[in-house]
Amino acid sequence: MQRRGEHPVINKVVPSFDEAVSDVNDGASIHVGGFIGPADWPAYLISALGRKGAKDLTVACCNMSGIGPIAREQLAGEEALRGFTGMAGTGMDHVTVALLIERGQVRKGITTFSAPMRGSTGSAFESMLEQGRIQLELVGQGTLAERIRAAKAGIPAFYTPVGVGTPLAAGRETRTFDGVECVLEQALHADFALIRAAAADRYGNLVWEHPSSFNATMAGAATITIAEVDRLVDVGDLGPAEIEVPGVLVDRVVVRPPVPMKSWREEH
Amino acid sequence: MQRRGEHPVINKVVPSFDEAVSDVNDGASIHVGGFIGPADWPAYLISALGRKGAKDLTVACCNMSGIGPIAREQLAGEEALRGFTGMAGTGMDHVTVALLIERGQVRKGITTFSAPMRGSTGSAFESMLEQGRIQLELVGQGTLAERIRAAKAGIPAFYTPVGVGTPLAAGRETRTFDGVECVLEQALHADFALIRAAAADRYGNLVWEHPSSFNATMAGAATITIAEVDRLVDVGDLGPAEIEVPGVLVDRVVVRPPVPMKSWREEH
Amino acid sequence: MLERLPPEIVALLVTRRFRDGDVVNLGIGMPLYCALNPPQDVEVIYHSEQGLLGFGPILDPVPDGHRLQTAGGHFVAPRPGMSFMSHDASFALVRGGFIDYTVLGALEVDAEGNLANFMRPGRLSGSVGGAPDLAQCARNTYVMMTHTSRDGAPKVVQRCTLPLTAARCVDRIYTDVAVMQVLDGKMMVEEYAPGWTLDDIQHITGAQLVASPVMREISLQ
Amino acid sequence: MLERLPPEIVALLVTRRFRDGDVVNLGIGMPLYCALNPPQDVEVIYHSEQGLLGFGPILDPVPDGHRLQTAGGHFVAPRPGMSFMSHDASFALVRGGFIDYTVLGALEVDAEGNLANFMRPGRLSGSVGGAPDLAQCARNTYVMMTHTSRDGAPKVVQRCTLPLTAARCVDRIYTDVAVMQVLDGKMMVEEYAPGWTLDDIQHITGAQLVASPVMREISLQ
Repeated sequence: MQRRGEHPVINKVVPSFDEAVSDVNDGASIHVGGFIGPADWPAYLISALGRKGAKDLTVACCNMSGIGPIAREQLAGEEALRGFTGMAGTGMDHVTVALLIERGQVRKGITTFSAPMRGSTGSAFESMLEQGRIQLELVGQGTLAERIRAAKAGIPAFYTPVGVGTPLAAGRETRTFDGVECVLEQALHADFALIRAAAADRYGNLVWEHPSSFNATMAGAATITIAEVDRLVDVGDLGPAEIEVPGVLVDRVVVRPPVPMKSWREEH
Repeated sequence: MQRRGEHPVINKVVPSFDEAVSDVNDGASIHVGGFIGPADWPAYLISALGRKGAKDLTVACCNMSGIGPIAREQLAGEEALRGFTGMAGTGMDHVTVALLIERGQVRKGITTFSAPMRGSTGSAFESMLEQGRIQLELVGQGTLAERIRAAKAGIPAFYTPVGVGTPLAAGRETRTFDGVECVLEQALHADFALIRAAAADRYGNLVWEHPSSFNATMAGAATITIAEVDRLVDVGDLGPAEIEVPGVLVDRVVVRPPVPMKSWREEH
Repeated sequence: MLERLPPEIVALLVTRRFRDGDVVNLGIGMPLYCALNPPQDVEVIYHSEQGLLGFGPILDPVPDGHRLQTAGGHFVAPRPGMSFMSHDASFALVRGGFIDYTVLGALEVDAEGNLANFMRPGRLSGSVGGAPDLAQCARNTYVMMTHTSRDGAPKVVQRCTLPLTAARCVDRIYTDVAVMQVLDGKMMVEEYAPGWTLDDIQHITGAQLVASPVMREISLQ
Repeated sequence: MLERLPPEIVALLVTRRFRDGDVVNLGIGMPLYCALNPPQDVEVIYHSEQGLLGFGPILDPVPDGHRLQTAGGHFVAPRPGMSFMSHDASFALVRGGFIDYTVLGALEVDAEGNLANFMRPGRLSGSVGGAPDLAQCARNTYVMMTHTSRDGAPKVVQRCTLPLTAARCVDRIYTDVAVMQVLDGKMMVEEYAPGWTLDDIQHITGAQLVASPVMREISLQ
């Protein structure tokens, strides 16, 4: 159902991933969703940003450890790059923010994981850090999530008991509330948020079928929020209580093709 | 499906409304959900608290204007008290926090509406205020909601631009962030939260079929959260993405009887 | 006797500013007229404080058993794309700047853009609702009210005397005689009701008025 | 040579503390053993950082196409009553004190209850994850680790030398030789592995140990 028959007047759907990120310029700040499973990462948007080549980015992302597809190809050959469908068994063989790191596009990372995970093959971030080519702001997940939520909720700063007496709160003001020492944390806004959801309508209403993690948290915490979704549905298909992120927080929607993602090398 | 066959081991369901509020003592602080429609108020819990008679309560509630059922009976007779089913046409004929106000149980109200609404018959709160029998802390809805959310989210205080330069922020510290003057607001925790939801399971997972308003916001922002629900469902009936408030935020669940609520006078 | 505009006409002046995708919150009082006759040719997303976004038109009559209401108490139709949320999430949208227009009633507005609408003179008690957040944080804060009170006193004043709801927040004032933009401490008349002059309006206004460079007679064309 | 307990046994010592309805977050590293063999006779609600509450057991093998994972990367079964949420809502639960037990690995823990587990010696980079929030805000913060490092150095120390994850947060330490309660700046041995004496444990510990009034040999009875 549309108010003007065949002519929808709110339509946030953008036809291509490249177009969706076309105005991400050098020096932009970017929130990138995704954490554990391949299906939680906005892999096509990240690839498009890799192609676009915007540099000196400040990227906030829960997990910036691991290696990118370029190093992975060198390590394991192209086969390891297939099967980007986000299903069990693909392990870390998917496009994450590590692509942007190993391509030298990131000036600063704000993250909870920069070191290689135990048992993983390495961390592009840590290599760049040792070379002095990237800056690190290490933050706990709760504080990172709350700073991003604060940005979308119009809260410029808040106090939290987390981090007091640790290097994670170095340089922060402290203050005691009800006998508990707390640190002052500031909202973390970005120019762009790249997120992933299961489905959207043309209003930008979003739903998930798994934990939405930072993907929902980041929606609206940037000047432009871009959602990569598995499928587009009609307005009205998503029930009012079912919508997790309302479309007013979302600026652009891009739909993933139904075929498996190509490897970085195949495509470039 | 239960892990131990016939013997559920987590069961937050309490058999009666009176039992659910039996430990609300004099001087307690209480969050009460509900705002506009009759079906959004925890009417049975409020009535039970009226019967229990706990005094000197500090109550936070979005809307504390209007008159209670006792004054309403005097005005319009018993007929006006019927039809507490929360449907259209019942107008303001339902049990709200005004019951506790007109019974003299409330020492202080923290609210966004204490004056009578335009066209309404009066405000029990305002009468008590003129008699010096109740204290008022008037707060905007956004700040009230965020203070309550902060209490459940472990945030002792936050800054907001709302209220600067108005009596609503009188006595608050101010501080400028990015050129915008803000006030410091503190979390608002309570001893008890009385809320209303559409359905619950024995874990206390809650769902709504209408805007959840302060009912969801208050869940978990009190030491004891008590949910009055229209129906109880089996664990597993509520889908994981459908649950708006997880049961870990809820301590007690009480199910409303399927028959219309009796009037205050009929019952006492 | 100069004629004043009926509220239905003032509402049209407000709602013709709305564009596709705009998020709009309409307050109680005179802004209700904007809700009664919403613009038909644009896709506006209406917000209501208690966690309701994208609802449909006001229902009259109300079907038996219908529950969907706005914060102002009006029963409304559901609409495809509508979403529900909690009060804290609803006001995160407000404070976060996602409301394009809020249209609020007022007791007084002044040349600094200060808004007073929660406490009547001589009262101890107030009705502040969500107005502090909406007025302070919406991208455009509009006031819609009669130009003078029932007893003829100015409501557009040089400096508010009633307790403020929000400071320096009002962008435009729509009354039954004029549309005024509040800019840099000036009350600039942009539009005036047919037959009225700037002097006529000044006569019933407590603030010093200035003609906008684009001042013109109100027209619905 | 005194025998050390296998991690499966240490895990049983931890998980037998869980009661019906307890909300539990298990960290990566040795706490995984608690997840591999969850208690069968109590209804525990497991929390995972990315917004997953009340999931079921770890799946092995993993069905093709299965996506439900914990923050540690393990594929888990859905479970009735499970719920999903955003990262900010997930950590609102953590900071709000709704996690009854968090069980974390550690590089160092000291007598003040300080925890260091995010940065290895000589590194610039770290893996802090959700540990700062979990360690600081859970009702009970337990550390589960080997008593000494691979090269035999003490991990239970008088004062941490590595960067802290959270200060004064650890309530109990479960190692392969002892269970210690951290209380008022004292490291009190509550339980010890069969055959070990307080002196034996002190010998491989960097903090001054004290016998708890209720100290006893570890028993699974």
